[in-house]
Amino acid sequence: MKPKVAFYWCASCGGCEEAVLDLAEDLLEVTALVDIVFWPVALDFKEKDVEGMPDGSIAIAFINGAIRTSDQQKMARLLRAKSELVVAFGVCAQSGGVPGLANLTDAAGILEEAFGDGVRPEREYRVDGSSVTLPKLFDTVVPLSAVIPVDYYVPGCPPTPKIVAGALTALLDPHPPAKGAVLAPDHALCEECPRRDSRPQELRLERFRRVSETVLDTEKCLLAQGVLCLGAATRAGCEARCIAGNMPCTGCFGPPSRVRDFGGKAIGAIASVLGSNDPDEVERALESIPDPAGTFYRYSLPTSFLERRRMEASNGRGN
Amino acid sequence: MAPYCYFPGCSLRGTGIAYEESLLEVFRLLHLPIEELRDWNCCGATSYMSIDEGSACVLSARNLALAHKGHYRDIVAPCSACYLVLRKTQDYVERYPRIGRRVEESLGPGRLRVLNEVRVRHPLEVLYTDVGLAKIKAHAVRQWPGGKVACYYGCQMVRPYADGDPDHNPVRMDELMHAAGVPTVDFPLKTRCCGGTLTGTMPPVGLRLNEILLAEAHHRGADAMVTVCPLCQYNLDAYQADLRRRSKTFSEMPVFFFTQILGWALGSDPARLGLKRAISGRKQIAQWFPKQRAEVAAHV
Amino acid sequence: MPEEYEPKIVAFFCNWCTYLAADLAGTSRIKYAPNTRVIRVMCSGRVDPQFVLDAFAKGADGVLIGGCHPGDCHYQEGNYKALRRFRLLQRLVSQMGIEPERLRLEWISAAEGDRVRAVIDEMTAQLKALGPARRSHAEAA
Amino acid sequence: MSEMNGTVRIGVYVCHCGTNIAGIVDVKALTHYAAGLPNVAVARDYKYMCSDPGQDLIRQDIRDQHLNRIVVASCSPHLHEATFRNATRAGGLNPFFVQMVNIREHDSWVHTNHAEATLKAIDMVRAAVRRVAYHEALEKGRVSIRPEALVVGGGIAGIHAALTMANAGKHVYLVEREPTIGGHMAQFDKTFPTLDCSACILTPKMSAVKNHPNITLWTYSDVTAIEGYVGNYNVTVTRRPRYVREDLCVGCLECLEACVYKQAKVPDEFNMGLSKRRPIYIPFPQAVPQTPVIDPETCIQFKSGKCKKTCIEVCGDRHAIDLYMQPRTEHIEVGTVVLATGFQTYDARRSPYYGYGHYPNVYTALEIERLVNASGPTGGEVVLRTGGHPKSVGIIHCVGSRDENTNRWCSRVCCMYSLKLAHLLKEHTGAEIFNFYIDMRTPGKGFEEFYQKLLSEHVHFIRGRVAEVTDASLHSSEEGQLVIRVEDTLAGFVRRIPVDMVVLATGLEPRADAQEVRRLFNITCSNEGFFLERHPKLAPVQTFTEGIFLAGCCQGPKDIPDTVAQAGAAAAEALALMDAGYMETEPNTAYVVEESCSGCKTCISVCPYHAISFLDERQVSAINPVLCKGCGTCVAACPSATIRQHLFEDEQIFEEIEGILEYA
Repeated sequence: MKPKVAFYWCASCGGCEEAVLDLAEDLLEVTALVDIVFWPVALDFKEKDVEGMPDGSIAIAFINGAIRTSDQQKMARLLRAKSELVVAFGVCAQSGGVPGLANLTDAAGILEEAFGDGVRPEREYRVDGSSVTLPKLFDTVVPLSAVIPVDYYVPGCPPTPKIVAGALTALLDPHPPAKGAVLAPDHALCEECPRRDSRPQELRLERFRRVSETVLDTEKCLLAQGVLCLGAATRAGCEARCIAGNMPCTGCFGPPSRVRDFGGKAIGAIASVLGSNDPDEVERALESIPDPAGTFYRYSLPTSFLERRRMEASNGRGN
Repeated sequence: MAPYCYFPGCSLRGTGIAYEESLLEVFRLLHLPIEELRDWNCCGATSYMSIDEGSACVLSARNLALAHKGHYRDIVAPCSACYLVLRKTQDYVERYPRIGRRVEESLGPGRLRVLNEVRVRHPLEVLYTDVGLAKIKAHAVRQWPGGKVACYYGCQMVRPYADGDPDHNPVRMDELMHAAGVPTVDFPLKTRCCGGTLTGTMPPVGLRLNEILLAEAHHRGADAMVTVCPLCQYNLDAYQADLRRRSKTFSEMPVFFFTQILGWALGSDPARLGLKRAISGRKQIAQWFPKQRAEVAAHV
Repeated sequence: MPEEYEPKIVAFFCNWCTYLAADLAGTSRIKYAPNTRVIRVMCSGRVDPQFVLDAFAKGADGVLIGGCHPGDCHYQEGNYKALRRFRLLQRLVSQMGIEPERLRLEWISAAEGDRVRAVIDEMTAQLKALGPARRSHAEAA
Repeated sequence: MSEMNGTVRIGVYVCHCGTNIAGIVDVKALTHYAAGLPNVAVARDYKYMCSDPGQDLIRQDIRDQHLNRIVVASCSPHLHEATFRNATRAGGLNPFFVQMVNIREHDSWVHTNHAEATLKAIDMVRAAVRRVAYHEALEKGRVSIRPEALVVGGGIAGIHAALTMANAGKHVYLVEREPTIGGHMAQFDKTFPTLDCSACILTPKMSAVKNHPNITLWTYSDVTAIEGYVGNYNVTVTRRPRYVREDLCVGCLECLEACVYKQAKVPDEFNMGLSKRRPIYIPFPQAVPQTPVIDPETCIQFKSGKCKKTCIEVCGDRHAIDLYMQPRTEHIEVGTVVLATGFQTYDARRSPYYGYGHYPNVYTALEIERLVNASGPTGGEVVLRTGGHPKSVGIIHCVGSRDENTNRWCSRVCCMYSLKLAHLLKEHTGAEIFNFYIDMRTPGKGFEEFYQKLLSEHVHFIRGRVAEVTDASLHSSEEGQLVIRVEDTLAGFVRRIPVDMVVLATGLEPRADAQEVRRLFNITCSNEGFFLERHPKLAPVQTFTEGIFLAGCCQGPKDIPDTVAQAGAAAAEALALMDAGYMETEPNTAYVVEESCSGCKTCISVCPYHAISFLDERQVSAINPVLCKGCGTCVAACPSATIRQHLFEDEQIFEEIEGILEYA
């Protein structure tokens, strides 16, 4: 009998679901190998169906998206109970991803931003006798591993077909990788970047330029062209797709295993390519990085050392 | 340009009125806007400083705060004593928390930091730095009739807060005189004590001190002395009669404010320079400024 | 925990200037606030931004980086590297809700024992005025 | 890679340092606390850990308790890290398993509150205990030391250092910026307290330098660049053209007489401007080398090109004079450097109240040295600038010394040389001499005796700092004289003393270019600007840059005996290095973990020593451990944490941080 797999999405954009579909024909091969028992985006199973399954009966649960509501937390725990292996699928599940940038404010801040003075969702709504309640919106977005033990991580925003296929075969292999592994190479992206050789040894930038500000050479290292590319700090495995599209790497594969705080390390590196020793010129150069947190923690704020912006304790403010 | 804020202090309304007259005249001739500080009070110098630094600083701090409130950048204090105590206050409130607190209590919170946003300036320094020797030279239209002068700086404007002029050997007044075409003598006692308040409290000592200065100036071939401080000027000017009584070799000489001489050089009507207010050396003054003879005579 | 709130400052001092200045302060028996804990690195250029962020994450109320004066670096330019990282880091931490006063870079030469006192006393006073650093709070799970 | 390899057994040793530490830090509580920390097998406190019995504790425990990590909480690692590493090695453990905790300089000596100081010590020890667990066995590197030495500065310090090393068989390059060696000492007349003639004891050493087979002497030259590291410094020396070729000149000096200037017109630097020299000149008769210099500023040929060039004529077929001489650059490699760049005297014009430059008869001490010198401008006759001989002289001490407004330090030599000048002036003129001093400082062999001798010579000593020197007289008795106004603090009143001549005992200062020199050689200056020694007591001639040593007044004011002694010490330290032939280096170098390097090249340009190269065939960076100085900048810059640093591994520092903050 084919191993059962489940897919679930938490705080994510749906891109990870797309990534699975992106397997195209390969997907059929996958479905030939496995038996999908739960996949809200594609198949009509309900929470109660999962509750009905015996513990550990699901071989692998692929969970994408960060955890930011009580409901996501509950589903994560449920799937953990029912599954042999849980895979954090995509960078949101792995380290918070873009939703993790919500940690620059809190639940109240989010609602304020989203609804302002407009109509706000009510947590509890009563309609002819029965009541509907919305899940609690947490003040802080956390990665999947913060609410349940996670066995493997598949990085990427979203994971590329190659990475997904690789992950599946690795997991279905009789000798799977060690628990806790990130199913991608452990060196930085430059190694597989076609433009690596065009980076000069002596690089001294006066400021960083936005892609929109400039006509970019399609052969030359983007950092060397003054575009803030984080490839050197980011785990490889994506085949430098963004760079192929002449867009800089923004770090969606997260850091290699040796790095503890992606942004911190990236800051150390990026500051090192600034040319000037003059404090004022340095300041001017840094003006070209208007949003450091969003730049260096675009995908990993919740797993960074600081985890979130420090605010006056806002317990109770969240919805 | 922003007007200078003028802080007269007590002297320029008393013994040093000629200083005020000539100073304002010089500023007018050089088109330097200057306004008197509204509601100014005692600078806190002299007795206050020696008896209770705290209240001295409070007094001058109030003047500084007023100047800041009036959006002035520079407060001009012609009297060396005012100049010194204003500078000292700016220094002390930063250096000694005790005084800082005392001033803050009196002025109210938040006022402390504004005190140093106003620059305390001595007119000598304003004319030397802001106007410059070149411009003085260019505007000097009249020949000085009074022979050689000995520039006397006194102590309070050069120590301890000398603005670029060497504290033991200041030269800027000399340079201003030269720019105005007035010859000076080498005067080694230029920063020696004028007698200060001793002329009032211990006359023998005080008189001895200013006799030393006048005698040396005479000895150096000076026909007059020039000062930047109303107290110095008064000490040197007012007691020459006594000195003449003390020694027959002593010979009188006029003691001017540097602004009186500059005013003359810049072409001012002598009547506006308070020359007639001189106590000593009136003969020379009468010769040098014949137009004034009548007025001077009227006072004899 | 003593009566008055005592901020904890993690200090990264370069081996050749600031660490020696702190030694000099010692041999000169200069007294200063007991709130710093010094970590010796060979050069302020070794201070990885990760160290600073970890210190804040683990509860430091302030982080002080000490290096040689510009032009005096024992390793020629390490202190300039430190300066650039510091300026960028400064922007990041304030975005993360950490007051800029809590992160400080100072040039202190081996001869400036008294400057060690001045800087540490001043920073300690500033941090006391600010009060304890806010902690991040993750209430999920 | 540093993992916590095997079971970690840590020994923690808390030093009392007598009462230096124990007086403030509760060492018992600290030790007790340490004993309870994870991985700590032993924790002891002891009176003096650096003493032999203290070190024995460590050796013993390593053997008996099978310790594999050592933490010593005592003083600064700059003082005793080596000591405890050796003890650890002696115990049979790799010396780099030691971590020191500086609870003296950074704790007990700077804090007064026992509880707080102890709390701080506890945090620091906890951090060290966590850190040391991640230490690993390392081997020191070695660099070879070249047997050549560079000596910068040809005063008595440089001369003595150069001769000492040359006599030991090392080749020495002696670089002097002036046209001759000899420095200030050559200008002195006699030396205190023995009053032996300065020239008589100096000139033999000068010619010894000239004739020494192991010494290359470059005068009129500057060190313009230095690269490399201990044992292997590449030095660039620029030799300014003197327009007379040393190799061809025989030193007959006929050219001086032949100069078209029959009257010398240029102020003579060597004689402090008290005499004149010609455009072609030799600083003083015994100058080394005996080769004239042409000063293009004043030579007619250089100014107008219309000179009869009588000097060239008279030089004849020796052709030593070459007006087209160009600056020459020499490149040398040396193993060690001795800096003996000396001092400058305080510019008395900065104290206008003493009237130097204003009143002709106010002199500086150095001018008097020349004036009383038999080979000086006046042949030793003391003549006033205004003519005539002084009948009374006032010598003002501490001009530009011990003064908040100028230099705060004591220049150490002024009291003694003032006494010397008092003696010489009395000898030469029989004048009445007044010394105005703040304190009379005669701490040296035979110094106090010399002072007593002067007292018996009826020289007046007035204790008080002089207020001013003026020609403004109050009495006819003062007419035409310089009046010294001073508070006589022993008599307790203000005195006015008229004299014919005033001598200013100007103090010693760092040279104007000390800062540039400091940067050039990558060493430090102390607050007042003299070069900073590595340790005031234990390493007085070393600097913080290996292989660079200090001699003479560039390190601080000194008299001649101390200068020579220090020059000998500097030479000995340099010789010790060169004779060993190699030096061990800290293994705190950075290294690349090749398999995880992505070849992004970020590291390459951040290295100030070009120690990092990019291996094209393997597409990774590699670090040359010999060139790496261990600053760790590349480690912080590496975007993928692929570059690491021995002794300062990320893990070790993270452990230290988290150890400090464990209870924060």
